[in-house]
Amino acid sequence: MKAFEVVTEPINPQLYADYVLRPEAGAVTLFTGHVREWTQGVRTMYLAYEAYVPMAEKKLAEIGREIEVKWEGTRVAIAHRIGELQISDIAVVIAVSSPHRKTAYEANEYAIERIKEIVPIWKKEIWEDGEEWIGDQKKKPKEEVV
Amino acid sequence: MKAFEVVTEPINPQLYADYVLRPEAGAVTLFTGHVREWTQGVRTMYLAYEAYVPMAEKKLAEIGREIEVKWEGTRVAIAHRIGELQISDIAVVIAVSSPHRKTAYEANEYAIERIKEIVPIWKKEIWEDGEEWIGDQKKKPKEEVV
Amino acid sequence: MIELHYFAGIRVLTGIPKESVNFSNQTVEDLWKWADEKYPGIRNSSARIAVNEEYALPTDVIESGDTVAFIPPVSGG
Amino acid sequence: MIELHYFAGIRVLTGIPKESVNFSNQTVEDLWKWADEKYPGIRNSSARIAVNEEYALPTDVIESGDTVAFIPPVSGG
Repeated sequence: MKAFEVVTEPINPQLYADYVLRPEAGAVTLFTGHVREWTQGVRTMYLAYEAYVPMAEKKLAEIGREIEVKWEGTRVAIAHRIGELQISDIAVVIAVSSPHRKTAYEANEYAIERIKEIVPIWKKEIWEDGEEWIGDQKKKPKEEVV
Repeated sequence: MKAFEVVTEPINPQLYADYVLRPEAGAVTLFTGHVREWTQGVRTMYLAYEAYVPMAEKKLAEIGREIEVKWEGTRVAIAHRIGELQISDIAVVIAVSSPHRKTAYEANEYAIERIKEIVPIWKKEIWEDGEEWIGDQKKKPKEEVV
Repeated sequence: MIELHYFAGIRVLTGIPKESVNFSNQTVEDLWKWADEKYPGIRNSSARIAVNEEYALPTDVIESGDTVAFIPPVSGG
Repeated sequence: MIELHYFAGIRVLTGIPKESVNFSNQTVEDLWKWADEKYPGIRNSSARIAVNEEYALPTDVIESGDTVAFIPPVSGG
């Protein structure tokens, strides 16, 4: 594994938690983002993620550096999976260790917000009756929603 | 495993993350509290945790119910280990799943704060030159600190 | 008879983890007085009392058969 | 020559994932104009342009050999 990576195989979150653990760490937060079946009344069949892989890994590492500067003593690892993901599959894992717990929560939440801002990864939702690449506009096939 | 338990063996955090995962869950936060080597310049050799086990498990379950009422759609599992723990060992694991990520972070942090308020579990720190049960007072053997 | 449990720093103070004592139809406040006489300083320890695994108020009544625990400030996590 | 990469919704619009085009010593703004002529609507897609894996400003100059990517609004996580 790399500390900041885009992968195509199922994610084992424990690897990333283990990576960030150190004797100085009193707290580790591990966030996993999963494919959710229902979003605003629309049933997702599965998701397809695509990435601009080299840039995405660079941006993930950049987020890690931002965090390690912003919150002293933290250590970060992030992985995002691409390809077809089924309901409950892990799309993203963020592991943060810190001497103290408050920082571990804050820094972890910061990471997911930044991922959603700057990392070139895209999600396509596939419903029973259509599909769409999801971006800022968050369009949904309104007429087709049951 | 039980969703709210006090254990004596090493904690496998993944069990608790798996327990809370559901098709409705878009986010799972997993917090692990670890034995930290250094606290305010004092080196910890190891920790010993003691619990009033039946009441502790009852209070952990109560925290879980508080969360599931406060944040709709969440599911919670918590375990705390007792006995002698070495540096980096997991003392506590908190898993929270939620449809949305913000709630998963908030509810998880709420759980650890509540554990520190109401769950009858005590930590004894063992340093090179002494030991003490830690409570509100947070005393340290000042003269002996190098 | 009631069963008394002592934990952590309180157990260090009492020297024993538990004991059975004759006590019934008296309040938590009464138990504190009894305990502070037997174990001087226990009342100043910031401990709370739990009756049958629930934190109790000073006015709560303890019945024969109850399990009572002295809960020093907790420090889990 | 520069290499252009198209992703997600932008790739649906262009119909191809990448192409090489003759382009050098011109700005990102110039590339936008060229692209919008070839792929009408691409400019209104809220995409950003990255040059050599870094988000670029409209005034940044693109050199021969650069790798350029059209980055529609990201939706990872």
